[in-house]
Amino acid sequence: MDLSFSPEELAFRDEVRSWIKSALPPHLAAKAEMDAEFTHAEVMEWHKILAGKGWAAPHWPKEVGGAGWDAARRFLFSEELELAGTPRLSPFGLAMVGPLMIQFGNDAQKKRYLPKILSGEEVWCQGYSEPNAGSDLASLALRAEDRGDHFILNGQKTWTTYAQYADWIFVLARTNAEAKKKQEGISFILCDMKSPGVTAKPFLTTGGTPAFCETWFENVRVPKENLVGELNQGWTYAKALLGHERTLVAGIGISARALLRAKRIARDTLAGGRPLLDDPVIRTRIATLEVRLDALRMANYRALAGAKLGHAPGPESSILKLRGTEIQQGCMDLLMFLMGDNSLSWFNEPGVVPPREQWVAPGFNYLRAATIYAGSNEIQKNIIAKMILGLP
Amino acid sequence: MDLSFSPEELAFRDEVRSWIKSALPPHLAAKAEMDAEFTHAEVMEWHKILAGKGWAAPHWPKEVGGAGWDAARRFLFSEELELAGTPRLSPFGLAMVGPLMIQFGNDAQKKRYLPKILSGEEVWCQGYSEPNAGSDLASLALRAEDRGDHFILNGQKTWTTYAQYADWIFVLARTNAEAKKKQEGISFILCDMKSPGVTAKPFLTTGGTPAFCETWFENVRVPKENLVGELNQGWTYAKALLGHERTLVAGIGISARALLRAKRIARDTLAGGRPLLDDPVIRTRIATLEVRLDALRMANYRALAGAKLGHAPGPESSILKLRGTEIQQGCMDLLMFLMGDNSLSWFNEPGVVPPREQWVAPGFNYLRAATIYAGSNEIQKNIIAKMILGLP
Amino acid sequence: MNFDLTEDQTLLVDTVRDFVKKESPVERMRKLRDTELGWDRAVWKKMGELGWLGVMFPEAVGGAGMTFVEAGLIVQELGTTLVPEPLIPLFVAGSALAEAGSAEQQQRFLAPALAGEQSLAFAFLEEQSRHDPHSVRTHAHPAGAGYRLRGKKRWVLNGHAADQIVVSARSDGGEASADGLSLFVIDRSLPGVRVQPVSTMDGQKAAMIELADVEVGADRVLGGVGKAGPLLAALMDLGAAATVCEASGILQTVLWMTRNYLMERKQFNVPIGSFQALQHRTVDMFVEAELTKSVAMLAMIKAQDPDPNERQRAISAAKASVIESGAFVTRQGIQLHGGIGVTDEHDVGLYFKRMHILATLFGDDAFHLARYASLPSFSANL
Amino acid sequence: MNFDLTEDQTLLVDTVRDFVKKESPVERMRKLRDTELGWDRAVWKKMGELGWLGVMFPEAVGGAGMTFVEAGLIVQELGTTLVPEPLIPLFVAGSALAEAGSAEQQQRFLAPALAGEQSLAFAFLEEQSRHDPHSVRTHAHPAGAGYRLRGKKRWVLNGHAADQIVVSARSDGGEASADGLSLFVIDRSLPGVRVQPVSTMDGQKAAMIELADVEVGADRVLGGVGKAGPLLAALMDLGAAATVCEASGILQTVLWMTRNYLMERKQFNVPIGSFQALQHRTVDMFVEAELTKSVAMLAMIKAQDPDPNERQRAISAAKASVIESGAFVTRQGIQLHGGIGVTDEHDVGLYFKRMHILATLFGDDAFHLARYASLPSFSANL
Repeated sequence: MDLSFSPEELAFRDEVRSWIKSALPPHLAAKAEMDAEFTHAEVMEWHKILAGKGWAAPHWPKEVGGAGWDAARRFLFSEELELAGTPRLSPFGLAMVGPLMIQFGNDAQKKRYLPKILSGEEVWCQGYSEPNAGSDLASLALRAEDRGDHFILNGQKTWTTYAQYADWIFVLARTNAEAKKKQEGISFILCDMKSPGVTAKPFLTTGGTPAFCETWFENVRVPKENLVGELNQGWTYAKALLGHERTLVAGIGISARALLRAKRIARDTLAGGRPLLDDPVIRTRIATLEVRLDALRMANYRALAGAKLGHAPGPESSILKLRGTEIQQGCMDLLMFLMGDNSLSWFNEPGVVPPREQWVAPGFNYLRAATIYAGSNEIQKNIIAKMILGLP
Repeated sequence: MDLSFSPEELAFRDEVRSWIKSALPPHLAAKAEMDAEFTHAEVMEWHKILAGKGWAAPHWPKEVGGAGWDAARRFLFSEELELAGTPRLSPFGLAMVGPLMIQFGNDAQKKRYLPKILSGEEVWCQGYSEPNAGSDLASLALRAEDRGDHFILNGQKTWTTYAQYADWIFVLARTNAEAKKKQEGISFILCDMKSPGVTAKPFLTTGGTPAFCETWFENVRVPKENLVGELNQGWTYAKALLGHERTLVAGIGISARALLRAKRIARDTLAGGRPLLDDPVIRTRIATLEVRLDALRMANYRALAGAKLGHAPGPESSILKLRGTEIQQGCMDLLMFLMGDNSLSWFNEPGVVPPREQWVAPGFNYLRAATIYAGSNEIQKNIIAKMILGLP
Repeated sequence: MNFDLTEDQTLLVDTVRDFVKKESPVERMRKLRDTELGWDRAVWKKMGELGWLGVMFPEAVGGAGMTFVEAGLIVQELGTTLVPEPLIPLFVAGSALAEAGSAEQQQRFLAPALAGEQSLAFAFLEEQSRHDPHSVRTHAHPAGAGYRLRGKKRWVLNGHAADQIVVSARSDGGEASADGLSLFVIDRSLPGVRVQPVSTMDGQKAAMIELADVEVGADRVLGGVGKAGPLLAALMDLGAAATVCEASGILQTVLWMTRNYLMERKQFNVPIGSFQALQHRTVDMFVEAELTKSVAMLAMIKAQDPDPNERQRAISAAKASVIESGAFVTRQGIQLHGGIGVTDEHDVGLYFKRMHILATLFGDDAFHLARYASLPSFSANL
Repeated sequence: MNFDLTEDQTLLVDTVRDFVKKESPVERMRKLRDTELGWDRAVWKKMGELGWLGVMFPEAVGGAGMTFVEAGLIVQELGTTLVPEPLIPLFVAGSALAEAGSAEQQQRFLAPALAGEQSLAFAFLEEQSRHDPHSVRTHAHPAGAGYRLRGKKRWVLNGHAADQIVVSARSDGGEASADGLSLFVIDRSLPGVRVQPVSTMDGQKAAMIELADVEVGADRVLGGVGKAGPLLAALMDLGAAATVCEASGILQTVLWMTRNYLMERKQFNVPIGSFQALQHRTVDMFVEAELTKSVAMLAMIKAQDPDPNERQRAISAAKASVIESGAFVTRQGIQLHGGIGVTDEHDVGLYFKRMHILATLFGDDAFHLARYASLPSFSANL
């Protein structure tokens, strides 16, 4: 049993750390320092810098532009990015449709799409959820009618993150309404956002920024070559991807960074003339959360060590999403608490509250979604109850 | 809106308080001071003292020996008893079969049983639960066969509290196995514990004292006159009683006394040379629980004020059991925490830990049952979900 | 002991309920939150005419001569649809005037507000104060027949709009001392008063107010100079009690909004309210909302208790309790709504935001738990 | 980074698993808990022969020359059936000997214990110590060629039976100072050693030990006089790590015991495990039990870390974490068993009790959270 990283791994981490320091443009570093929300343009700017270094999709196989790193290096890499507060790249191309295409797509698709995902030249979004298909995703209604050499799409998707900036969308669509089980009539289809009949309309979340869209499809013509894998097998492909998402959303580095920020705020905020960080009650609150994060980090290490040796992710990885999102929310609660009256603030001009506190309230609101998206925590519990505990 | 008690009510409280002080025998007062568990004999000793004063069943109507007090006086009375730590009287006669008989029994039954319940001459126990009928109480299997002028009982009850000391047991028994709904074939029957074929065998709980029995019925003959109310209507009567139980188990006074004890332990225990009570983290832990109790006390007052004006207990009373039992358990957790290493102790001779700490560990264990008995908290939530929130 | 409303109280509550239903659904607040004022002067005037603004103030100054119980009932009902008019600042600043102001001062500063013609604000928070009303650096120097005020106040609710602002300042004593504090009534148009409007998370507005050597006459001091310590503590409790009442209205609304959504939203071909795990969660929300109703009553009854220990114990208990309950109910309200719950277009997020504001205003849980544990009552009977 | 067990470790765990299954089901602990000793000397001897007792000690003294990782793995497995033999006192007291004892002392005091012929105890708690291993009043006065010990130790695990007891005493420094502390090995038969056996809640035994002017030779001092402060802190961490490992075994057992009960127990004509609210609760238990597995590994790996900050950070995190998880899992274990869960005859209550003992031994959550927050690592990189 061994918790340490090898000297090579540690050297790798140092390399990543110093590269980030030099590569992150000052205006992005400044926003990172105060944990501000990045614009889409800023995210893509950073994407291209990473792509230039060959680090945009380190988890992809080497032959399609990946870095060929093992799980430990991938973990170290992403933890460094998170700790530095760099913009998080859009996962829809790099982490979702890309890997899915690598596994299930044909050669023509790989050649056509993967390079532009990697370079950031084409931006993707995801069309899964529908207004009436949330937790019960398999009941989705977007129809794809077979018209010989093409499909005609009709219907609506929602929660299509940053669809307003996307060049492409991948959708789950119903291609067989007669299938016995509703999961069996679903296909995985790629659609050009510029196709006539596609409309994406952003809506605000409670966090105050327009991250999500509703996207309508009205008689949208999609060539058959845009079908990934086999007809009516889309559900299987999508499910294969869900496991990956679990580890994506644990956000250990993000929470670690939030706790660091919490301590800095606590150090810089005086009450009764003493820093909050000296107050035993407040120290205990912070430590309680940090200890929870330590435990989750160990769970993440275990999942990682398993993956490194080629094991399938075991049950221990299923808790990452559940607990990771709770801790992320706990961090926001803690930050708001530490800010005291300053936590009343909302999109004021700079100077009203210290820079470090300026973006807390939007995050506090936005992160309520963490326990809802990527399969709500209730759905996760249903899955664990059935799949791991074998309850009826 | 008015939270104060009237001068008459306050005078009444003072009267009760000073009477308890003078009437509680010193050996019981000593046990009360350290919150020791009382023996059955000690409980009955105190029952008889209260009966002598006419205060054994103040909630009964005056004509059958009650005190004729309104809800406020009853609350003040029971709070004083709890705060003084007096033995809790067995509820099975006074709070359960007695009131049920008063409401549904015939005159002969009232004349035969009530006076001896009141005086403590006859001790009762309750035969509801069975090994296979816990949360699903209505599926009970104890058979009562009709043999003309008597029933023959066959079956088993469990959780028959203090059956080993009881003279009588009231049971829910199945008198019609053919009834369409299982609730409709159940009758409420009184049975002499000395009847041939009745066997009660105590078993230990995790608290280490034998409070409960399993009770077997083997061809037990019970005269028909022991049927309360109508045949096959027992479920209705039992349900009518369940509402009363909710307020019985909130235990506001018990928790208030536990918090007082917690503070005394915290005052008397030094860490690093300072009383624990001066430690802000510990003060916060205690205050957190006390504030929860304050909120519940207000909820109890509201239920009470409603009852005083003749209202039916509203939804606010349904939370008393849920939250009250959680707080009781929280108090035990707090006491164990404050005791530190002394919380390792278990039934040692006096002197190993201070008297006040001696009975905490058994209570810590025993009170795990509080969220299970009298309708588990999960069952309570089912009921609230259906009856109050109207969820499907 | 009696928690039934009197006939007058029932009538009052019915009127307010009717108002929020017919004239101030959440939609009104949505429209106002993007405006500079954030609330509506016409509605304010109407509230004055209905007697709501003056409900807890003496008849001599145009009030209804009732108590904070009635004020709390109004605030509780207004909370159900997030009515944005600044009643809480009025009740707190107004109480300063009613308690310590002269008859002349009350007529001059309070009466127009109670009539709905003006509005008030209460400026007591400073950068270092961390919920402590006695932590005041703003200084009041004697100057001529009056005083010269210098300092910065933060997060003054309705400070962006108030005609008169009650301000705390120190002429003596250390930074956190209860001694040496005074209350002044500042006109926003006085030279040296610099008001920076700021937005709050709930869509309302407040102000950062700088007092740069503001000269005020002796006629603008409330009560004796240096004697306002106890009154400031009492005002803090009154404000805290009001937040508890409003939170109670919020929690009831979120509970039933969520319950209704569970009945309506179908997944897997059934209403999601048929899933036991969600049912039990909703019951947990119910328990918290019911307890909050109870502590709101506690807060109403005790907010003006003359015994400081009795008052502070009740208010701190109520505030600490409602912060815990409010966080749970509004968070679960969002969670049970799922995706739609985090859209700006759905109301539940607005309640979540307002609940956070109420939790923070007039002391957070750490403040109130610490205060609760420092009261004589906490160590009594040991 | 690698958490897979080596071949040797796998073999070890398999052997222990086989033992608990075949030779030490909970029933054995039930029988022993009513006896004076509370455990079984024959089993102890066998554990010595199997090499478990010496697993983490040098080969020179009869150990297996492995590390605390292996000791932790054994303790974790033994926790699954509440095996009552005193391994934790042995590992802690034994480590004192291994770290600070001379070769002669190790042969004399440690070797017989590792062989399963004797048992050890570690006496460090006193009335005032509240989890702090440096809070010591027991005094060691130089007397002739040795020392005279005077003081009272409390809650000495296995103190009722141990042949040799490692005792902390102070020859210098204030009550809570880390300086001036020494460790002595006391034979229970020495004049002035008064041992009062006491019962612990989990059915085990400990002792209150009074040292009434006990004369000990210099050959019974471990390491330099007055230098034991850092070692005492390390022993505390080792003990805490062991409790975390045992708790992990307990939580796994309670989780699956509860899950099996939910499958088996029928109410309303279905297994109660089909109720979603209970399913989700069981999932919550699963999450806590899995996290505890993780922190147990953390504790195993870091228990002997030479860097005190690194060690204390990991151990305090693990202990605080397992106390929270353990309370939840064992409480819900009982709750989901319903009535039967509070009977003495059902095992779940025994696990609940043992979990409390483990939570309290070697520092409770308040202690470890406070310590965690006082470490340099907590304030690093700010």
